[in-house]
Amino acid sequence: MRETNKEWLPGFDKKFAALTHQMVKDLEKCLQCGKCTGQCPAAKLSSYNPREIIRDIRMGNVEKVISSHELWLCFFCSGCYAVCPRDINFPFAVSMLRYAALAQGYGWEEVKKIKDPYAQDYYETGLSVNINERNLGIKREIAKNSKTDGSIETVRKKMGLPAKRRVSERAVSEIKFIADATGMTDLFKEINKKKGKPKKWNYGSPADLVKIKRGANQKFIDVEEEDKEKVS
Amino acid sequence: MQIEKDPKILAILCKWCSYAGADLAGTSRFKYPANIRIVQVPCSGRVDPVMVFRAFVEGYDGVMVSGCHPGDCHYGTGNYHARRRLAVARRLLEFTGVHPDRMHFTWISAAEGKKFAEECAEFTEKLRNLSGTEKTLAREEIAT
Amino acid sequence: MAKVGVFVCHCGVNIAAKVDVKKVVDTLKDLPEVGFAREYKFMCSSPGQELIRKAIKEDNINRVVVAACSPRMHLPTFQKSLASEGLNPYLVTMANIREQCSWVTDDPDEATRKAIDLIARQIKRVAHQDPLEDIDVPMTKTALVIGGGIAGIQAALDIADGNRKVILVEKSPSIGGRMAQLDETFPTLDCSQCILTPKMVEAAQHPNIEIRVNSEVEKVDGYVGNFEVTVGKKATYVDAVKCIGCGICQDKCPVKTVPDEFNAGLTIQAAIAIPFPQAVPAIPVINPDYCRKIKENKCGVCAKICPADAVIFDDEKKEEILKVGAIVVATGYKEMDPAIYTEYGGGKYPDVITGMQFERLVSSTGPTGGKLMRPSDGQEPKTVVFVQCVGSRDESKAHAYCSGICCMYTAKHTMLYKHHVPDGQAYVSYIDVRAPGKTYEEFVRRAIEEEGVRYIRGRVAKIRRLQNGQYRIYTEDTLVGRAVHIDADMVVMASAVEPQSDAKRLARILGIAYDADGFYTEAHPKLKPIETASAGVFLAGACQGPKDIPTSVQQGSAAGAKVLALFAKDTLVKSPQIASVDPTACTGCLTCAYVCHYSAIEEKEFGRRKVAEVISGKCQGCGACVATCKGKAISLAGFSDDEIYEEIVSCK
Amino acid sequence: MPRQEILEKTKISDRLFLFQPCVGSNKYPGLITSSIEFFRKLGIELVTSDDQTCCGGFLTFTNVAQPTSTMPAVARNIAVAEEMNLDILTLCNGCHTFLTEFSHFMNDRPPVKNVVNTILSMIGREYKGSQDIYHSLEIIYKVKDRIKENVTRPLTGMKFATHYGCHYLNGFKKTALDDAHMPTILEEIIEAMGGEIAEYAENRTCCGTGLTQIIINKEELSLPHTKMKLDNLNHAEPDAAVVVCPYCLAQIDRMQQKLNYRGAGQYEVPVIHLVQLIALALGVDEVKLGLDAHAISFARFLKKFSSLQSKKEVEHG
Repeated sequence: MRETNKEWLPGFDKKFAALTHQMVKDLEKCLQCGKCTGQCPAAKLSSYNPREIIRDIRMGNVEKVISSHELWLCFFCSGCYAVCPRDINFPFAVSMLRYAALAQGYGWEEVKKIKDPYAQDYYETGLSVNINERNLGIKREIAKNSKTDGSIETVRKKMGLPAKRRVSERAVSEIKFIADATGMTDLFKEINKKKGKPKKWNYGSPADLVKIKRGANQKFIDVEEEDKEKVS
Repeated sequence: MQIEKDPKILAILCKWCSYAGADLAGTSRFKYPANIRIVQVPCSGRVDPVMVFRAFVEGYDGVMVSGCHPGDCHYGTGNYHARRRLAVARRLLEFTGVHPDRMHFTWISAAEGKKFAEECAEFTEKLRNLSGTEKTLAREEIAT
Repeated sequence: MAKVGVFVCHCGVNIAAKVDVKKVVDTLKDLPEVGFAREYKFMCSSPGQELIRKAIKEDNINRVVVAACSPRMHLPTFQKSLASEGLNPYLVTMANIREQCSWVTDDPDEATRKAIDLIARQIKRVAHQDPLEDIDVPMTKTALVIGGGIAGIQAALDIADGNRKVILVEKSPSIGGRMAQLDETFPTLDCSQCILTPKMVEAAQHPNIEIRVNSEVEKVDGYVGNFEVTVGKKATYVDAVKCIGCGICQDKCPVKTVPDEFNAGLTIQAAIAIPFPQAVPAIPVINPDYCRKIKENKCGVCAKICPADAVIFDDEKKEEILKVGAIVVATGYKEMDPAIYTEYGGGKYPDVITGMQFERLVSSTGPTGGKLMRPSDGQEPKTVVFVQCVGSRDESKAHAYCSGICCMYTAKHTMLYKHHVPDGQAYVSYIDVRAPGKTYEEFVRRAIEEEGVRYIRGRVAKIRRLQNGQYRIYTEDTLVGRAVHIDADMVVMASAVEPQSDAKRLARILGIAYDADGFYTEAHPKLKPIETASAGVFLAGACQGPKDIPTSVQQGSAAGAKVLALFAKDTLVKSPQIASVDPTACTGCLTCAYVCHYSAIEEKEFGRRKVAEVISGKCQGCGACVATCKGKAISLAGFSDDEIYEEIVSCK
Repeated sequence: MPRQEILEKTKISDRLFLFQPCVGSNKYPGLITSSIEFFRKLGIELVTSDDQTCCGGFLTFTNVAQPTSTMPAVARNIAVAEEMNLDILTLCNGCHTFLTEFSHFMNDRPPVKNVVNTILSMIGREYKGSQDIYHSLEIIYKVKDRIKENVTRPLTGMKFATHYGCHYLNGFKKTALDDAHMPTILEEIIEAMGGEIAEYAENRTCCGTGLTQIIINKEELSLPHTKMKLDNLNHAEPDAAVVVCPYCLAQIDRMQQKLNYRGAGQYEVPVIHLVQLIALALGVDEVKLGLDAHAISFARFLKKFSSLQSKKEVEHG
C-alpha cells in the first residue's frame, strides 16, 4: 500500500516531543544500518523491527508506530543499544513511545494484562512478585525437589526464614501515599474499567515531575503553597 | 553610543589556531553574542599582561585569551609562556579588586569553531553573573 | 598624515544581507582619518581591486582598510593591489565583518553596529602602521620526504626529476609502504607489485635520491628554506654497505617466532630477516627483541655464516642532521586493530580476518603462495562474508568518518575471491556503496552482475562461532526489513583507515596541525590541499585523510610540484613582521633570549654595555620576547604595542 | 570505561545495604540467605531493611505506572539505605538498572530532585544521592581474591555455563565492568573457585524474559527464544548454568519445566545464581542455599559435587 506525505506529521518534531515528554532523543542520528535489527531476539521471531520504527518516526509516521502491536514486542534486552554505532538508546525510546501510545488511547489492552499480577501486589504488599506460585506444574516440581507441599512459604521456613518476607507497615503506607499523591492510584482505577476504551491519559515522564502541581492529593498542594509563601 | 545589553568582551586570539577557530565558527554559522571584539596576535606568547589590564581600564567587562592546545603551538612554546604569565596576572587582578574570573584563558584549535562559539556564550553568561559583585568587594576593602 | 581608504564588501549577500553596508559607509566616512569610503559587491574581484588602485591614484589615500572576509583568506590579494600602485603592501588591514560579524550574529542592527565598530578599529590601527620591507633569505635546495609509501616515492621521483636533491626517510626497513602488501588493485585489477616495484627501484637508483630506511625524524629546527632536521637511524645490526643481500642469515637463524608485519601477522619470520623478497633495499634487519645473541649473548649463527661479514651486534642508534629547504610529509595510514569489535569476535576468531590479511592470503607472494585457505584449518572457504564499515561510521566505538577506500577494495576482494574459488559464494554487508571515482561504480556493478556477489544492505550485528567451525553472521536485510543470518566459512572485515599511531608526535615536531581524528590538516580544505599551516611543509597521501592509490599518487606529484616551485626562486622572501631591539632601551638582561624558541636572540656589544640583538634570518615573529621584555625595548613589526593598543582602545 | 578504572572506583566497606529483589524473596529465597552468609565469611556484613520495597522497575518497564510515580518510590528506597549510611549492593540486573538510571537522572537535574524530595518530605524521608549503587558482579569481582582464599569446597571437576543477563552489560555498555559482547568476569570468578567453563555460542543471548513478552504476548516469542538458547547451552553439557540476575534464573529454570511439560524436549540443566554458587564453594550450609525452590532439581548436581569432594578428601587425607 502506498503511503503519501499527507499521512506524515508535518512539523512532527514538536508534536512528537510533546507526546514522548522530550525523552526520546538522538533518533535523528540513525544511519539505518540495521545493526539493531540484526541482533534483535524479537525481530528474529516476529515482525518487530527497531530500525523500521526509527525510520517511521523520522518520517513523521508516528501514528502508525504507536497504534501498532509491534511496539509491544520488545524484549528490553538492550542489545540494540549495545551494538548501536550512534549510541541511540532504543529500548528507552520504546518505553517512552509506549507511554505516547497510551496517551493517545492505544495499547490499554496490553497494559491491562500486566496490571493485575504485578501492580496490584506492589500496591498492597510493596513487592511486585507474589509469593503464591500460579503455575501448578512448577509447584509440583518444587514439591518433588524439596519434599514439601511445594509452596515457597514452606521452603522459606525450612531454610529458617519467616514464611513471608517482612515489609514494614510504614513502608507499605509510604508506597500507597506516593501512589496516591502522584496519580498512580487513579491510573489503576482507569485501567480496571472493564468496558470501553479509556480516555486519553497524561502519562508523566520523569521530566514532568517538576510540573506536578495539580496533584491528586490535597496535602501535596498545601505543601506547594506553603513553599510559595516561603519564597515570596 | 547606546548602552549594550551584553557585557563587552575582548578576545585576544593567536593567528594560527584560535583566530582560525573563530573563522571556522563563522564559516559554520555558529551564532554567538555580538559583544566580542577580536584582536589578532601572532601567538598567545605575544600577549602581555598589560594588554589585559589596559582592556579593563578601557572599560571592557572581560578579557578572553586563547592560544593553540598544549603541544600544538606554531612557535613551539608560546602558549606555555602565555599560560604562566596570565596565571600571575590573575593574582594581580585579584589584588586590584577585579574579579579574576573576568580574565579567561583557554585553548581553541583551528578545528574547534563550535568550542569558540560555546566559550563566548559561556563567558558572556559568567560575566553577566559576575556583574556588580566586585564593586561591593572594593568598597568594603576601602572601608576597612 | 594618514589618509585611509575604506572599502566595504557585500560578499554577495553573505555580508550585505545582515549588515547595512550603506549605513556603515555613511557612518565611517566622517571619521577624521578617512579620506575615501565606499562599498562594493565583491572586493576580491578584479573590478573590486581596481577600485582600490583608482582610489590610491585619484584620491591620494595612503592607507587602506578592506572590510570583508577573514584576513587569512584575502589579505595577500589586497597587499598585491597596493604594491601594484607603488604603495607599501603592509599599509592595508582587513576588518573581518563576515566570519566575525554577519555570519555569527542574528540581529541585523547588532551586526551593523558591530561592523562599524570592527572597521573603525582597523582605521585607527592602520593609521599607526609603518611601511615594512620584505626580507630576502638564501635557501637550501634539498627536499626531505618523510615516508616511503607510494605517495612519498612519487613526490621524491618528481622532485628528483626536476633536478633537485631529495632525501627519503622511511621508518621500516624497506620502502614500498602499504601498496607493496596489496595483491591486485581496483578498478583495473592490475598487480600491485608489478606496477610498484619498478618505481621503488627507480627511486633507489636515482642519482638525486638518497634513501634512509629504519630512520625517523626526531627534531625539526629552522624554517622554510632552511630547515635543520635531526634524523635518528635505528640500530639494525647489519652493515648496509657490506651486505650483499644473499639471505643466508635468515635461513639459518634458529629463532623463527617473529610475527611477520608484512604478512599482516599471518606468518612468522626469523629474528634476522629481509622484510619481503622485493624489498628496497634488500638488506636484512635483526629484531633485538627476539635475537638470542642480543638478548642472552648466545647463538650468533648469522655472524658466523655471513659471507660478507656484515653482521655487527654492537650496532647503535645513530643521529644525523640534515639541512633541507622543504619537507613533504607522506606518512600514510594504518589499518585499525579490530580488537575493540568484540561483537565480531574481537580478533579471537581465527577466520575472522581484516582486509589487509585477506590481501596477503590471496597474494602470490603471500604466506600461502596465492592459494586461498582459511587460517584455522587450511580449508578452502566456500562461503565468505565481507563486512564493511568496521570502525568507520561508528562514533560509538571508533571513528565517525567514512574510510573511503573500503567499498572499492571490498568489491575487489569479492572478485579476487571468486577468481580463487569460482564455486564459492561471496556476501557483502554494506550500508552505502560509495564509488565516486572514474569507472569505480562500473567496477562494483561488475562484482554484482558478473561474479554474482550478493550485496546485503545491513550492518553486521554480531558474529558467533558455531560448533562445526563455521561462523554465523547476524544482520538485517534492510531493503526488505528482515532479520537474516548467514553461515560462512570465513569473514573479512573492512577495518577502518586510521592515522599512524605516532602521527601526533610527528605533527608536533613539524609544527603542523591535525584534526580531531589525528589526520594532518591542510592549509585550506579546497584551495590549499597540499600546504600546511607551516610554510615549506607539504602533505601527500593518506596521512591527510583516507585515500586510494590514484589520489595518493596525484597528491605526491602535487607536493613534488610545490617543492619545485619553491626551489625555482633564487632566494626566499621572508615576512618582515619580526622583532627588533632598541639598544638604547635594552638593559641586557637577556630574558628574551631565554624565551626565544628559535635561539634568534644573541648578545652583542653596544658601546660599553651588553645588549640583546635579534638575528633577523632566524626570527619567526612570534612575539614572546616582546611580551617578556621588562623595559619595552623590543618591538614586533606589524604587531607593535602601539598597533595592538590602538585596536584595544578604539573599541568603544 | 577500562575495567581497572571502575574497579578503583568501587569502594568496599565492612557493611553494605543488601537490596532484596522481589523474585529473590518470593521465588528464590536462597539468593538472599546465601549472599548474607558468604559475605559474612569474607568479613562483610550485609544489612537488610524491612522498609525496603520493590524497586519499581516492574511497573515502569511494563508501562503500568508513570515514571513520575515510580521515581519517588525509587528515591524512597535509596533514602532507606542512605539513612543507614550504607552503599547499596543489588543482586538483580533490573534493580541495578533502575536504581542507577533514576538516581543519575535525579542527580543530574536538581529541579526534579527537589520535587521528589518535596514528596518524600511528607513521609519524613530525604533523597540525597550520597551513596553508591553497585551490581553484585562489581563487588564480587573486586573481592575475587578473598573468595579464592576462602574456598573450602572447590568446584574442581564441575562444568558451568555462564549467562550474564542483558541489563547490566548492554544497558551500561560504556560504564559496566566488562565488555558487552565478550565478557570474561563471570568466568574468571568461577575459575577462581576451581570450576571449569562450558563454552557455548549463545552465551550473550537474552534469556527471553522481557516482562511484556511473558505477560502481554503469552510467551509466544519468549518460549521459542529460550528454547533456542537452551538447545545451544545443552550442547556444551554443563553441570549447571550460572546467572547473575534472579529474573534470568526464573526464566531459564522455569522455562525448562514448561518445555518438558509441553513435550518440546528433555531439559534438565540446574540453574544457579552466582551468589549461591559462591556460598556453595565457601562451605555455607546447603540448606541456606535454598536450592529446593528451583524447578529443576539439583540432586544430580549435588551428588556429583559431593562425590568429587570426598574423592578430594581421600586424595589429601
